[in-house]
Amino acid sequence: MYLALDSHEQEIANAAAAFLRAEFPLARLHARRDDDARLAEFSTLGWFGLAVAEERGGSGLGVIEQMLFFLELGRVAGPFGVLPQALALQVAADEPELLRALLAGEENVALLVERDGSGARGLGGDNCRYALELTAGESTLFRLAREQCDDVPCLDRSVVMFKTPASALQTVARVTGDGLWLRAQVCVSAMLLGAAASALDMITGYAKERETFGRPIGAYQAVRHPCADMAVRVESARCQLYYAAAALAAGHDDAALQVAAARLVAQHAARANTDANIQLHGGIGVTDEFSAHLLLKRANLLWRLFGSGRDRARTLLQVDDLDGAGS
Amino acid sequence: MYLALDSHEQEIANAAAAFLRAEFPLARLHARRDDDARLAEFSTLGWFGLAVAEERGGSGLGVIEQMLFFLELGRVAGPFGVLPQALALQVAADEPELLRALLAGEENVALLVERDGSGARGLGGDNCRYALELTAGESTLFRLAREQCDDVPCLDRSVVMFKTPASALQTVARVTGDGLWLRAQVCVSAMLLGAAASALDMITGYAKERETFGRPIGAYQAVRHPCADMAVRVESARCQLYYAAAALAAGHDDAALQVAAARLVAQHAARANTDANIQLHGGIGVTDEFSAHLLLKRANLLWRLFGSGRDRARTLLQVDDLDGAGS
Amino acid sequence: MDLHYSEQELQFRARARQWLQDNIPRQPRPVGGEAMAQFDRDWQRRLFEHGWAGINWPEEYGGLGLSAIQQVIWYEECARAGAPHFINTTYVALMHAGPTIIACGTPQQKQFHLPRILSGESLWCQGFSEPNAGSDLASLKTTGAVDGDDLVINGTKTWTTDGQHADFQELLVRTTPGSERHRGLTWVICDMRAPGITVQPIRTMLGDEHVNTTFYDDVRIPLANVVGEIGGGWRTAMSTLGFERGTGFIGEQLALYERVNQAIKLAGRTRLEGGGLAIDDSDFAARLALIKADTLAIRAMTLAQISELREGDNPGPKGSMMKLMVTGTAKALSHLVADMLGWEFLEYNDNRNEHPLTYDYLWSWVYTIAGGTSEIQREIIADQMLELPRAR
Amino acid sequence: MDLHYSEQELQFRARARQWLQDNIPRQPRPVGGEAMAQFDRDWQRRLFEHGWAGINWPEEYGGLGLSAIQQVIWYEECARAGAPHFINTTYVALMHAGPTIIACGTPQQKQFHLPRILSGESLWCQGFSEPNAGSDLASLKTTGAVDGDDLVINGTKTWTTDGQHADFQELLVRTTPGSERHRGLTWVICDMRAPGITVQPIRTMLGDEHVNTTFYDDVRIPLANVVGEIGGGWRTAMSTLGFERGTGFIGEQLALYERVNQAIKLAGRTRLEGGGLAIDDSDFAARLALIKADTLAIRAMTLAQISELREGDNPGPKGSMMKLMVTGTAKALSHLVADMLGWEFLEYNDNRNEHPLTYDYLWSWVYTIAGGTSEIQREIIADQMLELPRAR
Repeated sequence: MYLALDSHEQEIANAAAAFLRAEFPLARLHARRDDDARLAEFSTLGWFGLAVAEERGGSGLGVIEQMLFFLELGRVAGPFGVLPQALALQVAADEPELLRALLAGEENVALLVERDGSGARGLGGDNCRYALELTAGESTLFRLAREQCDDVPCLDRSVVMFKTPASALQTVARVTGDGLWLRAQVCVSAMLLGAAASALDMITGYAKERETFGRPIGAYQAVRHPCADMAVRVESARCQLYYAAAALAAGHDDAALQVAAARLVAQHAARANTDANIQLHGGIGVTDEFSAHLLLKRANLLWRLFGSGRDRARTLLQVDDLDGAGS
Repeated sequence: MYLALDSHEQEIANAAAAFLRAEFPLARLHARRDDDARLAEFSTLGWFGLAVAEERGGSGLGVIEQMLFFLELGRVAGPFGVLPQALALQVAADEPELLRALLAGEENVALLVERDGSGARGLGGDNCRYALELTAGESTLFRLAREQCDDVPCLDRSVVMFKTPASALQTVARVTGDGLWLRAQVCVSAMLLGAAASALDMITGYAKERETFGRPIGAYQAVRHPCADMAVRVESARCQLYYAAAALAAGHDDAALQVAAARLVAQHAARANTDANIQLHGGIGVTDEFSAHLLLKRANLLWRLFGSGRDRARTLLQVDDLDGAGS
Repeated sequence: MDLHYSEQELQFRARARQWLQDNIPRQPRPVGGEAMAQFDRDWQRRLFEHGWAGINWPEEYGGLGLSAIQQVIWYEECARAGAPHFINTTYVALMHAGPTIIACGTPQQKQFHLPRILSGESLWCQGFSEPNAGSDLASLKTTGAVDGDDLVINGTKTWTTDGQHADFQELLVRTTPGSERHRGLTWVICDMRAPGITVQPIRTMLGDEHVNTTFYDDVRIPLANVVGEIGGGWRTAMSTLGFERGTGFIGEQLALYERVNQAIKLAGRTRLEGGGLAIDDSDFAARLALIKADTLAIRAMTLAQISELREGDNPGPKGSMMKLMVTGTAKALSHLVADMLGWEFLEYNDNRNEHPLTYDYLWSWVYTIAGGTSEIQREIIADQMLELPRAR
Repeated sequence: MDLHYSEQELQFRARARQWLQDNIPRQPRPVGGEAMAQFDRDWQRRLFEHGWAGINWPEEYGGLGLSAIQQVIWYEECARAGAPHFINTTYVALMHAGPTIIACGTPQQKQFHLPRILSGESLWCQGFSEPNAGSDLASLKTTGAVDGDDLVINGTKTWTTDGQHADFQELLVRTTPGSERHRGLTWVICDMRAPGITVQPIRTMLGDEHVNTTFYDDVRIPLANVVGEIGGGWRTAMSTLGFERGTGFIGEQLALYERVNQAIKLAGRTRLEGGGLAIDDSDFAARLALIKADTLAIRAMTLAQISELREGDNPGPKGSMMKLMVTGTAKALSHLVADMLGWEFLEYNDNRNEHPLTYDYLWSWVYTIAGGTSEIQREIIADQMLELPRAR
């Protein structure tokens, strides 16, 4: 029983952090919003294929490493397209040519976030010729006629949102079961936690420098105590996310429960921390040129993904054994 | 349009405050719990009959004056029996002998808080030979065979709780309509506000005196800011309660709406303030000899009275005109 | 207590209602730019021409000298009619600069500026906050040096709302070099077209550009533009505190009221993922009911303040309580709406007219920060109302 | 990361489970009085006689020297079996006084006290807090004057949990007259039966009398009872900080876990006024789900701390985070139960066994205050973890 990063895991996390902070720092979103065009950069370093088997061209790692990567991605509100691209690889596992193109970043994947008989709403740029839909029971990869879609404005301006008619979607591959769904929940939880942690870092840095009434604002309890609460949210969400990823990796019976808990606490942390980060900054917090709002807007998008709170509540409100899968 | 106390109303409030603080200070509950035996003292000064017509032996005043009185009663967690006694007068209006005995405090009234086919739960001491039940549609006064009842322990130790079999209750008088129900809501809201205001006074007094780490605790934002929030809750609940009582007195169409709002904000203030008062006091706040818990326990009892939040939500979630009854 | 309106008040309400019904603009207010400012000027001119300008100004200065309750009636009727909101580009002129000049201005200043404000000819902006003096005004650093008959201004002001549209600015500068805190400040009328002024828009996270940073590079202002005394700027700035007698948040209150009712209607037609209506969901219903109750309480607070405040009283802590209630309730409301709506809530193109609910959500942070953060409001209440010991 | 238990750990769990199943007392623990203390002594004696005492003590001092994870397994099995909770009258002796003597005691002190603690013969209480030094220990005023071979103690301690049952007390006094803050304090073993000691129970709002005020009137304590150095009491008191390696809240965590599951079952059978089950109500379900998720997160925090903390690390800020999470979640839970239940919740006769839910509700305030208020925990996190500038 060891719920901390081993040296290999720490290396992955460090590498992800180094790459993302250098190439996709949060502040990039003020100057340019070309994330969609830069997805291939993730391919070069093998980030898409972290959890794809080595014989299929991936790194042969698992959900723990994916979680660590998406946590770092979340910190910088990194390119959203990485998420559907990485998840689609699991659906396309038996389509060698498509798998290769996806791993290479030659083909890109949008994420469908709602769909009915008449069409769907998706997230992803012009370059997406595929679209992924995840549900608790099955995951489907579609061929997408992106040119038939209409873009709609999105609160998170680093993400392109579009509406597509049903006719623009053709099923390419499908897998059943909740495995990918749970993995996706872990990845989204990690991105939410990344946003929450980034918000904490932003305000604690500012609180040490900014002065008002002759003192750094970090010396006021009106700032110190909310910051402490933010830190508690980050720490509790981090530990639970680690546990959930490890439980999923180990195939524990209570993995779905642990993942639901991880999602809920990460979501709660992201909401509360991206909110408090703006408030505690005061005036500068609401300006466009400052980065606080970028985290809030990304978190807003993330917490709408993959199912409502009702499903999670149902999963969580089953009485479980005291020591979970631990006995 | 004048939403403040006129000189006459101020006099009533002052008189109630003077009487209650002298005769029934909150701290009395540490030494003795004989509130039930002292109800007649309210009769002598005419407090029961505030809203009873003068020709029937009352003061001929209305719900505004009752509200002011019960607000002061709430501050000291005054004798609970005053509430059913005062409300029962409205049900017994056409029973001259009973009315006289109630006004004189010769007969006392318990309050039934839940009832089904097999019996009821009531609040009131051994001396109660009557019991009052209020619902949104009708109010009933019963003759109570108190000797057939079994006392059960009550969290608020200044109140006697009992269970009675159905056979111990015999209907004496009944009135229909929601008039008394709304009046009762105003009185309970006033008592809740009194508890909230008393909690605020208690902690601000302590915060000026108690020192820690070399400063009065009232100099710390961790104390100052929650106190400010407590003050806002008291002020908003006070203003809304004034409005609701005045709207009920004036027979406005939106009186039920205003009363529901008054109850909700007063309840919210009582919960939050009696809670924060204990927390901000630190260790002394949880001791029996200190008075903070008395307010919490009384508030707990009060916020269970007269209907669930669901009913109030339904009343409040009707779209109303922008200027209410004001045009 | 008495909730009845007098005959005179009822007549006033009827007259206001009729006039508004006949005169409110049929076009929506543009969301920004010069067109927006022109819209506000036009509406103010119309009010002026029909005798409705300056409802809270004394009659001797061209106002209507209405009682506080008549003012409330006026704003209620404006809200009911859907008239342009009075918090617009004329706001600083009518609600702050004008009253300051009335309280402390010279006859010449009054004669020149007051009619232009009432008629909508002059728009004003505020020049108090600085990049390193937001909530802490007493630490401001922009200097004014006396040079002959002029003050020469150098420095930077920020959060200048609508500065790009304003003709004049109420400017607070430090005229005594080395002075500290509230001493040595001067309140002066700054012509926004004077050479040396640069107005730079600050884009907010809402995507709009209503606030600005204003830079002063050797800007010369005639000494005749000083309002009050040189070095007495703090007293001048405080002179308007007692001017509003509990009506300071009436516009906010009415707008919130309207938004709450809209949200209740929205909850009555929004289906949640499970298929049920949001209004039948106990979580949403409980949250919305408390918001509605708080909104009614805010209205009652306004009426109580009007009734209780005496002329010249400093509404300070009561105003702080109102601001906490209004902005806190508005935040709870817009976050509830965000929770209730699905992906359509995420559609936002920076245009408040097209995506009002998402705009209101983003605005909720501006609301709890601008004009004194919630943290500062709590300090004011702790100091002035609860009289707790000060740490500062 | 690896959630698997080793073969050795699994065997340990099986052995613990079997023993507990055969040995836990069949009677519930009395709620107070000497009967309660005797129950605790008996259980500790049983643990001792069967080789289960001192699971976190080094083997050389008679303990089991278990790894942190084995300790967690032991406590989990205790919880599963319904064994007496380890936070009882033996707690201070086993978890604080014993470890302090191990770290700083003389051979004689170790030889006398450690076996008596392990066997349940000696119960201990703490004597740190004072009426005017609750969270601010460094301002304590109780004095110890050296007089021959004795320290003569005068003053008052408060919040002495189970002081009426204790044989010994870990007592922190000021031995250097006029010394300030952390300097000049001494940590001494106080015999609770020494002449001059008066223990006065403090009744709490829960109706129990577990805490006390302790008065010292010329109480003589041999200098041989000083642990560590005279004037070095602060260092002695701090010496146990690194003793627990992330397991400090394991008892709380497991008890909370059990309570949450009980509340979920309760919600599954409690009908609300409208007739529906509480668990089907979206408001209660959402609140309960977050509480459950936080409870799982607290368990994960324990496991992560055990894995991450190195021997001798100060768990300070992590312990503060745990305390905020545990006490905050416990408060949310007991308030939810209070909201869910009707009038039966109001039945309370001061007996925690008979009215556990109402007791837990009242306890929630003790929980967020005792052992360092939530406000103090936030200060520790702000200082030690976030390294924010200090105001103090």
